[in-house]
Amino acid sequence: MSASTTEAVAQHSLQHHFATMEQQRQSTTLGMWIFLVTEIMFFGGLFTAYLVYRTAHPDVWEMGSQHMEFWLGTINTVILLTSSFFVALSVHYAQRGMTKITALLLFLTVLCGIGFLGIKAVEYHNHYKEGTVPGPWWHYNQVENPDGTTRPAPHELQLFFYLYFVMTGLHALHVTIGIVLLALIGLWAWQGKYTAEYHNPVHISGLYWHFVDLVWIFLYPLLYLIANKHA
Amino acid sequence: MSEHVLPIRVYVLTFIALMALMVLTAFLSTVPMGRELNTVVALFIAAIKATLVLLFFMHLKYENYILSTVVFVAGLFWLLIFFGLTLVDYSSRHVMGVPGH
Amino acid sequence: MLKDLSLWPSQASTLSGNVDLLYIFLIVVTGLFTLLVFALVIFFAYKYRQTPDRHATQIEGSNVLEATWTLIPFGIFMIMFVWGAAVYMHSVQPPPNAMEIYVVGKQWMWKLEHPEGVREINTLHVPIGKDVRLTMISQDVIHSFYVPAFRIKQDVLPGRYTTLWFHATKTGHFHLFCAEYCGTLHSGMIGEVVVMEQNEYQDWLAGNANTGTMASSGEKTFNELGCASCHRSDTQGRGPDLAGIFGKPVALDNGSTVTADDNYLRDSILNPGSKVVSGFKPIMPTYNGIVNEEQLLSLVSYIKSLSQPRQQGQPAPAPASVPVHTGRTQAPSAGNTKVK
Amino acid sequence: MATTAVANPVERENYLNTNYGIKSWLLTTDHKRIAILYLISITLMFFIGGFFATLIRLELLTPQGDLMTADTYNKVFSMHGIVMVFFFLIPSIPATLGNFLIPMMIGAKDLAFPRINLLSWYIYIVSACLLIYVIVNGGVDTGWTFYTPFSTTYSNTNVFLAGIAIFINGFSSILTGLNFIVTLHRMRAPGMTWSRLPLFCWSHYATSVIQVLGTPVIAITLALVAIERVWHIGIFDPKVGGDPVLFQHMFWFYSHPAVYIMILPSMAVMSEIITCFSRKRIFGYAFVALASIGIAVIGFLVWAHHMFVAGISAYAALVFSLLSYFVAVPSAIKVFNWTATMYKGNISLRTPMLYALGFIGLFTIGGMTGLFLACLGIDPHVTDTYFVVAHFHFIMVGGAVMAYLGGIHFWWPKMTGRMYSEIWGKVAAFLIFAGFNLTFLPQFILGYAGMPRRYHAYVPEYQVLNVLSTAGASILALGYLLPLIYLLSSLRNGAIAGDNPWAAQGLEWKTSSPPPTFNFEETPVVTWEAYDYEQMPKEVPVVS
Repeated sequence: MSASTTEAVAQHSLQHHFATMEQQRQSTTLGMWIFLVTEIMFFGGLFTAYLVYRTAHPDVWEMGSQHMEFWLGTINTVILLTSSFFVALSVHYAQRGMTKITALLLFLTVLCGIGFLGIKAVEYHNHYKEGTVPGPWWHYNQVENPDGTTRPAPHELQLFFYLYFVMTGLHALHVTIGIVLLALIGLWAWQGKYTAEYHNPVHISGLYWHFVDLVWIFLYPLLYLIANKHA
Repeated sequence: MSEHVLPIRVYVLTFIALMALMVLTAFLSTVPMGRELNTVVALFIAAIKATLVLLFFMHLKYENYILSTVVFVAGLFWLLIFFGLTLVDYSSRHVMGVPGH
Repeated sequence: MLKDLSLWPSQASTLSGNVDLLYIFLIVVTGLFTLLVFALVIFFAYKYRQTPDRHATQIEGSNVLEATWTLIPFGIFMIMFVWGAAVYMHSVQPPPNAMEIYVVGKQWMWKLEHPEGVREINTLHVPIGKDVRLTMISQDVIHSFYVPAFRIKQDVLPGRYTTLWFHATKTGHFHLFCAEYCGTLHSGMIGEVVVMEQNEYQDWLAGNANTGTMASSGEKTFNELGCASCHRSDTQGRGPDLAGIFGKPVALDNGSTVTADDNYLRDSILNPGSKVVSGFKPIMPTYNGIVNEEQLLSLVSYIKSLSQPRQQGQPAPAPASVPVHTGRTQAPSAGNTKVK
Repeated sequence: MATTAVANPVERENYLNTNYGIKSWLLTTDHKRIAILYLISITLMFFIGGFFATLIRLELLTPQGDLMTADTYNKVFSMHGIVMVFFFLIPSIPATLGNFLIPMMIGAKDLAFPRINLLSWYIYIVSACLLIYVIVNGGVDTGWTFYTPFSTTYSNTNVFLAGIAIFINGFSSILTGLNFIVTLHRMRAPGMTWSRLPLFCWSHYATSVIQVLGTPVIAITLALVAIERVWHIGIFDPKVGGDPVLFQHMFWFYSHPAVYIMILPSMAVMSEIITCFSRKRIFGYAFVALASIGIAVIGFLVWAHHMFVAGISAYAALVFSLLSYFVAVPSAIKVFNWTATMYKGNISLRTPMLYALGFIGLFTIGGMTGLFLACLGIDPHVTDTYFVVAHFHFIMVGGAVMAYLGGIHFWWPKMTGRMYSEIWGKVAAFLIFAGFNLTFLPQFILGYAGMPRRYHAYVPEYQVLNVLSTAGASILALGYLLPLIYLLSSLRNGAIAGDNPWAAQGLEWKTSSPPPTFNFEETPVVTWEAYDYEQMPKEVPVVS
């Protein structure tokens, strides 16, 4: 940390109670990681519920998963992984001080996020038409047997869909927050607020977006891939 | 600065690996291996993908202090406590202390 | 007011003595520790009170002492744990052949039913010197069945049977409380357990004319709902034959096996699409909303009776008077009900 | 005593007089001012909660339940619990004393994220206002535990809004914890190594870990309850195969560790007070520090001991009972170390020390009775009775509130620059100790005799003990009102305290009282161990 000149350049970005830029950078990064841990526990409550009911009713979970649209889920996975790639690149260019490229990559990420939400909305609409939205909108009461007869749907199917909507809904909320956040950071990057010395906001918002991606990496197999397609 | 600037190549390779793993997991979900194995395989691949994102996209491998890793691992550890001890109850309900036995 | 003062609950079950002994052990041990801490604090505060001519002696610590007051309490804790666990394991395992009583909790009353068919509200008559097992369920929120004199308590859940058992050792009237907060009249959801001599109990049972045993009213419901048209003993049945299945393992169509206990039978009636018996088509309709908890209990009781050799309730279903009780106040044997 | 306040000689610039006006407070990012804001709002919530407690004790004076209706009573005890747990106890010591002191104890200018610190106070205020709105609009009658399906389906009160209020409040707690962790890692002054850190900071670190890891779970759990109320279906609903006991798992996963959010900061205060008034270094520094961390970790493994009769499996009950005994060990270690710290000290029984000794006694009783509840043989009989009520009040009031008051008295001269009346301080400490014991000791007997908790009316044989309890509560109430009066009056009439009225050793005493905005004229360099009382005056001076 001998570069006292670069620190002088970035002096206006150093908050009064920190001694050095490095201390500030490490503090905000650590703060973000701790925040992500709270997010793990936040989703953790839902994953616990998923685990409990899935172990109790594996058949019902398979049945529910068959209502997921495999291709839409897969496309959304591609979109989110790609967006994470863009964000990683944007941080890279921010580190090198090429903030215009940073901004462009962040805007691309925002587009990905919007696309993701759009596809999610299509899926929700399909579930609505199908009657598999729990609550007053639920009218999926008969399941067809392989031989064409029907039987009453096991009522735990509503648990599956309830968890599906709460988990993906909470995730979509995080995506929305991420979109707003990255749009703002992108705008500020475009305006040249960040430099090679001071770009930590890009870095920590990036961490947030990656976390949103991480959650989806687990939601995708847990919701879309457990259908027994070979029975 | 003490920040580590990774070459773009690292990100590209990570991205390719992620895509490949995604195709793999989507494909494997159609291969009959039995309910348990299918789930375990899918979660295993998800864990690899997550690790790649954490190490390379989120720079955990390159942070110059290990604190972030400790923090994140602590989060996972607590999540496992939550899962594990809850399941202690649910998985044993039919072993002991159920009505009539 | 003073003559009613209650400092210790009466001991009226085989469990009471065990719990009290353990309780006294804990009081003595923790009391000694507490006294030790109090005595030391007071002694030090006096002995080392501030005086102008003394310096405090700086002491860094002592690993020996730390180890001592880590290991000794830990050892004592383990004694408490093991003893407590022993008392507990005994208290959660009902002896086989206990007489069975069915409990339905609802806001804000206890409905109790004897296998002989006698029903009571908020009062439970039981014989002294017999093992009694309660199979309990709630119609609405969580309640808790608590008899302090027996030292027993168990939450009564909606959607799942829980059990409790006791062996009364003293005749008399004992409090029955709801111990899990359940809404407005939670504190009014109280009653009493009346422990009687065994012959008095038999007289009491006989003196309360009733509509037949629980199993027989279960059989009635069974026939009225047309269950028998599928669940038949001949091979034509579209559903599994229920004779002898209670307590036995049942193979399901997904390859797993469950034990046909109270909870499984109840689930199968309300949620038939969930656990389908292997070899049968999943065609059974749901009876969710059609039968209430008391009917479910009598159905379970009936199916149970099919597994008990030579002791089925007989009489052909009396088609005229159908005892479908939907209301709360259908309390037979008025003499026993006591609403506070 | 200080009859003539020294006519303020030209006051040094400090955090209180650096600027004036409402705006300078509401937009401040100074951790000390935010601590004062928290202190005021928390005190208000304490007296709201205390008002409900008074109503409960008055109602229970007679067995018939004749003071208010059953519905009103149910709302009253629910609001008492919710206000006291979420809006007083959990933020109490960390948000006031912790906020004020941690940066000063480690030689920092402020917390790592001053604006987030202010944000957390605003979040607290928003949630508190929402809760007060709920109270005014008829309250909520689920108890602070929100057990389903009563809360989701059967209650006719404002469960949704109350749940949202606690949900929001959780973020205030999370942000405080996050801020403390980062501050303790990144903001320590040169030379302030982890092994020189005051135990106050160690305990707060452990507290913050719980806040960060536990609070999100209660947030999502209450959010699920709120959604279930709107949607009329949810994962805890037995009608669709949901398990109400799962709610209890998720609730207690946070709410048991939350007890340690309340008690660990109290232990933090204890270590500071006892060393200062014994003029001694702490006995077994490393063990006390590690015991804090041990409590934070093991505290997460024991939650289902609240559920032994709730319908969990017998096997799970065994596991959780065993683990519950583990968590008692570090607490015992702490008590023994504090006691040993007094050995061969030079002890002065000033007001903060009286509270500290009261804490040791009451916390010991509270902890010991916890062993009864961890014991599988006894818990089924006493759970959900007044035994439990007495036990957790010994921990939360006898422990946490005693320590809170002790801490306020100890650092009052630092925060305000003034001394309070020592005589009134001692009177209040005795009243609180006596009143507390008279209130809650009879409840142990009541509980074992079988009186269930949350009863609006009860059977007559429990009356005598209830009357005793109410008598104690009135003494306790008086005891709590006194400090409010003499502390406030000290602001005007109290003697000028000076920088270090107790000749205490921590870094916070090495700056002026009240401290300047950035705490220290220049960043201190630490070269000494914590509680190095060898170098300090051998007795506590008397300021008047």
